[in-house]
Amino acid sequence: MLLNNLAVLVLAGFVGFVVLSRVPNTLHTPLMSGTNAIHGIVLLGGLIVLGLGTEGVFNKILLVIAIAFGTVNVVGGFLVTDRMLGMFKEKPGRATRKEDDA
Amino acid sequence: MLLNNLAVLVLAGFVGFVVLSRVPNTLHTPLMSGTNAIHGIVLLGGLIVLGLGTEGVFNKILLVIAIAFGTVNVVGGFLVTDRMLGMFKEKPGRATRKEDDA
Amino acid sequence: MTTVAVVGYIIAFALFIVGLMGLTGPRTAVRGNWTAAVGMLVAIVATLLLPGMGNWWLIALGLVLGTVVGVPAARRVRMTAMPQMVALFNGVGGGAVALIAWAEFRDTAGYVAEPLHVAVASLFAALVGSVSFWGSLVAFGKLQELIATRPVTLGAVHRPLTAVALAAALAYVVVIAAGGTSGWLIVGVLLAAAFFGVLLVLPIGGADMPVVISLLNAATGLSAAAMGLALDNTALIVAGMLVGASGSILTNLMAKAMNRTLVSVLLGGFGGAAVAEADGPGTGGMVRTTGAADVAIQLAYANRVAVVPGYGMAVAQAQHAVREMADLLTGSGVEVYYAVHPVAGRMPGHMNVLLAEADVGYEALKDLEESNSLLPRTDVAVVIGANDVTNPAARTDASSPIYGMPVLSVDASRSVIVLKRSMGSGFAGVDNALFTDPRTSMLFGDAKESVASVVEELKAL
Amino acid sequence: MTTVAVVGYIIAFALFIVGLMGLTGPRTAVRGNWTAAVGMLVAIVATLLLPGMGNWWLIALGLVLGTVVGVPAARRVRMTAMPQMVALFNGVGGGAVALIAWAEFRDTAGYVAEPLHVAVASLFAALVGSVSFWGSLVAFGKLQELIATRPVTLGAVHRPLTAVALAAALAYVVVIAAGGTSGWLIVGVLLAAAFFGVLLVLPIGGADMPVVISLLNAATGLSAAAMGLALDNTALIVAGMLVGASGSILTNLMAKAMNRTLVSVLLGGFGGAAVAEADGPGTGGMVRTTGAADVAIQLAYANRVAVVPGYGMAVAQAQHAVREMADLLTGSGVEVYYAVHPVAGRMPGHMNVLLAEADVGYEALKDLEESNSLLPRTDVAVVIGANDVTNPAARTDASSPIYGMPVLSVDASRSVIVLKRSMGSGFAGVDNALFTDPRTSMLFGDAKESVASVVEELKAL
Ligand SMILES: NC(=O)c1ccc[n+]([C@@H]2O[C@H](COP(=O)([O-])OP(=O)(O)OC[C@H]3O[C@@H](n4cnc5c(N)ncnc54)[C@H](OP(=O)(O)O)[C@@H]3O)[C@@H](O)[C@H]2O)c1
Ligand SMILES: NC(=O)c1ccc[n+]([C@@H]2O[C@H](COP(=O)([O-])OP(=O)(O)OC[C@H]3O[C@@H](n4cnc5c(N)ncnc54)[C@H](OP(=O)(O)O)[C@@H]3O)[C@@H](O)[C@H]2O)c1
Repeated sequence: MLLNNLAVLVLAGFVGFVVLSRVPNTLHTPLMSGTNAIHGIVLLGGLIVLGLGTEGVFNKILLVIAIAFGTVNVVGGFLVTDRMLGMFKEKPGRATRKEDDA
Repeated sequence: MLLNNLAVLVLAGFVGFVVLSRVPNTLHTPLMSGTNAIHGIVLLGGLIVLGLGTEGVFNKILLVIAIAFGTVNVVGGFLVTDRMLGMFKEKPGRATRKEDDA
Repeated sequence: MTTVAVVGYIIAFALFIVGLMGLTGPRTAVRGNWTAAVGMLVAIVATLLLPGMGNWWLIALGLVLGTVVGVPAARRVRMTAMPQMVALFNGVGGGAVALIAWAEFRDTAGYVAEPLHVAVASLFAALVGSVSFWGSLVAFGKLQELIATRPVTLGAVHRPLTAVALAAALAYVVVIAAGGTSGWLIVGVLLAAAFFGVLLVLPIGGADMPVVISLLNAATGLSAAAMGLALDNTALIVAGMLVGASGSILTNLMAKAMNRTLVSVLLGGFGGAAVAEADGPGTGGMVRTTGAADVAIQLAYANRVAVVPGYGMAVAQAQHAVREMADLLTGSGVEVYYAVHPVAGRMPGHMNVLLAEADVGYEALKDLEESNSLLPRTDVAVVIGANDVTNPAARTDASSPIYGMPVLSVDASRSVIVLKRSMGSGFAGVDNALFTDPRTSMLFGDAKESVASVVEELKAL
Repeated sequence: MTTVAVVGYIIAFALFIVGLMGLTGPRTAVRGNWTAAVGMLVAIVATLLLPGMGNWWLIALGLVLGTVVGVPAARRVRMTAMPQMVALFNGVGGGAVALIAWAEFRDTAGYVAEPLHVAVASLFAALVGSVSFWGSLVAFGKLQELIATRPVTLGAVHRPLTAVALAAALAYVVVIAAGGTSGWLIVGVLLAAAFFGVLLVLPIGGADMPVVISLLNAATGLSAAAMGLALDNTALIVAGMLVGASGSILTNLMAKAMNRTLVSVLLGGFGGAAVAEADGPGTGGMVRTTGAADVAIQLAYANRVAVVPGYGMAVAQAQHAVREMADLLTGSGVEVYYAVHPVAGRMPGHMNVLLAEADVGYEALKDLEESNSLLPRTDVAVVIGANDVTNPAARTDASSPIYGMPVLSVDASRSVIVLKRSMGSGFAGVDNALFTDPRTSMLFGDAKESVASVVEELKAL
């Protein structure tokens, strides 16, 4: 099981490596933010450990905080990335600017 | 086990897909030849089925042929690819051509 | 894992990969981001469908808490504060990993009953998660200017102390892996890692922060992958490693764009302690000042004008006024281009974002290389709140802390106009001989106001 | 699998991936190929170390046989015969998969004791492997001109028959998956698939063969991956899928370079039955011939000359003479460039390979787009054994079978000189109006000899 997981790990590493091999400078910040959102996947760890049963109040508190942290990471990450990328979008009115006649 | 293998399958597919996303036209033929050599990996299937024991002479004949086929695929594939690529290499004498003085 | 979960996870990570591929292209980036988000939703639902799930109220509590905090934070943050927001989101991700590892340790009372690789993976996750959490908090503090932006160190003991913190964390890890079961051991790992994280990031200059955040981002990804190995969870392994690998490459690309190596970033930032105090104009040359009317005339009679935006344009939110000025000039036959340095502002692409917001077309934006070949044939270079990215010392003065950074050679143009509020230095905290160059005139004041007055004068011409 | 095997396999596929990445760049390709070869060695050794391996003599026999056949074949094949060699190597790979599946079926006496996914994966491997084997043999036969290069069909029954063969193969698959155990069932799968493979490739024109070989290459990869699923072997899964995916993309890229879709390739090639007989000059215009001396004078007094190489240059091995001619011209102040069409010759990059062999610098090679913008400003275009890639009908005649293929517009240059042996047609078997264009002169003869005489005349000038 571990060994098969290692194969998965190595392959995923290659995917990440190859995908990022050529990216324009301007997209660095949104990319950092987008990959940041993806590692919010840690949320799943909290769900599993808490959901499949844990002992004691202290553990439950730790895990609720972990889930909250993970959720902040996920929703905040994707939303902020979207806002950043929104700034790059082509705006409709570009071709006909009012200021041109001024 | 199957499911874990499926994860590996999907990831490997993505790697192949992403790596090939941008390649110069001139390298198409060597690339075809190189990937062709890589699927010579089927040789391993022959080694495993024959090596771990098989019944009957006919099966053994089938598998020896399979191993021979796989080996042709592997050694022939890598050698031919290398020969093709050899044609692309920068030759040393380019800067000082004899014909230039003719 | 059940079939449903595994199939769900495969779909989820396929969506992550497709999303990531989308994020690398300007046209597909928005869709890519949402594709990854859908992948996350699939992964969460697949997990909630695992047989035997319980503690539903607590799970709901965590999810709601996170949403209630995360959504408004992401919605309200100003563009200029995005980098620290990313740092914060990254930190909580690392914190989650650390907390889960902690809870798991307490649940199993040490890892004695677990195979070794589970113990190793969990401890790696705890250590790296904690480093990432505390390191990101310090990075946040620096960018938000709650902590001094300049490199902060504890003097000569700083580096040894950092090494001791790391060694202590590793020692706890070894004790636990060897069979230690006391609950304090894992707290020891987390605390020592926290000290290490804080000490690691404190001495790094604010200018290098984006690189550090990217590095911590990759670290959080790796800790998530380790957590996945410990929990035997494919989604965590793939997504974590995806971020670990892509984040590492990205860190490298960003460091390269600033002409820095990762090692030099980690060993202490731009403008280390030695030059941190150089705040006033130290080169001692004469400073020429000018007024909006003169600037307008100079621009109107130029053939080619370069606009060089920097962090000050972002602070003043002057981008709209700048575009208006450029449009007026273009309208009267002047050729205008924007010379955009890759690390102008406080995050890569900062200037592009702001100029795009102000509807400036892509064609008018010239990158570093193009700009440097155009500048010698440019009549007027208008520097708007930029400083370090125009500093000729980076080319000429080997003793300068920014020596070697590629800069915009505005001093090659016929004349230079610099718009800023004072003779104050920029992010790197070093003097700029450009301001005392005989061909340079300064137009002091807030960039937005200065540009607005130039626009008025241009209209009056 | 043992730890040794799995670790070996992980190293092996990592090397495959690194090698594949290397193969996509001109500078790293040679190293990439050998990296992948090392990966293969690691995978083989890891497999031989599996506990319980036996039948060593038979294994050695297979390996030696394969090496003895493969190495000389790869060493001796001429450059122009490379495509069919690749087809053959691909075919034996597919054949190996089919044979292994057959032996496995006989070993387990059907898949009754195996989980369903093993049966499905094995049968997929058998079917696709057999299609790939027989399809590749036909492709080899066509390229080696053992079978007619032109599309061959059995007339109206061809397509229905192809469908029946596929249906039969699938029917056998279903019977086996449902529990059939007779050894003839798997033979049925293999035979029906063989018919399907032959019928599929026969009607495809020789010009489309590289695309078909690439497709069969991807298919063999997929069959290897399926075999890996059946044998629970990570190396087979990863390597097979790697080739399956990259091969599919490559097939698409190659089809695109010829301006064809995969579907149109599979449904019947360039110059389908309708035009297959147009062999002589049918446009009926006047043909001007010229001599080596005149050509030399024309070239020497030109400012800019385009060399347009095609399959005929490869056949005549005229590349060295061509370079000598170009060097002489360059030496006397004429600007010479090579207009290289992506599918000139018989494989993608064929011309690049030959010209590189003759030491022509990269700078002198212009691709389709660049050439087409240069040709209108070119004095003389010298077409050396090219035909289809210069055919103006592709642009102008919607009824031509090559209509829509991007071509080199040599007819836009001031004058054209065509070097070929006769008025015969090229690969697509269609007439070329270029030869009767008033600005075209023909220099008949073997390309190498013609160019050599032009070189003599140039030296004598
Ligand atoms: N892009 C990135 O990824 C990134 C991230 C972090 C750090 N950095 C670093 O940040 C620096 C960027 O260079 P830069 O040239 O853009 O900026 P800079 O060197 O930091 O200089 C900005 C200048 O803007 C002026 N300014 C501030 N507010 C202003 C206002 N309201 N109106 C007018 N001027 C104002 C300041 O001078 P006054 O106070 O006199 O007005 C300051 O000198 C580099 O050192 C870079 O390495 C970059
Ligand atoms: N590159 C690829 O991937 C690829 C693969 C397969 C097919 N194709 C197809 O092949 C064609 C390539 O076009 P092309 O223009 O290069 O070649 P072409 O259209 O096949 O024409 C080659 C010409 O060379 C002449 N020739 C043959 N031997 C010669 C010799 N010894 N000396 C002088 N001339 C000689 C022939 O005319 P004479 O008999 O009159 O001398 C023939 O017309 C396209 O249709 C393409 O689609 C390409």
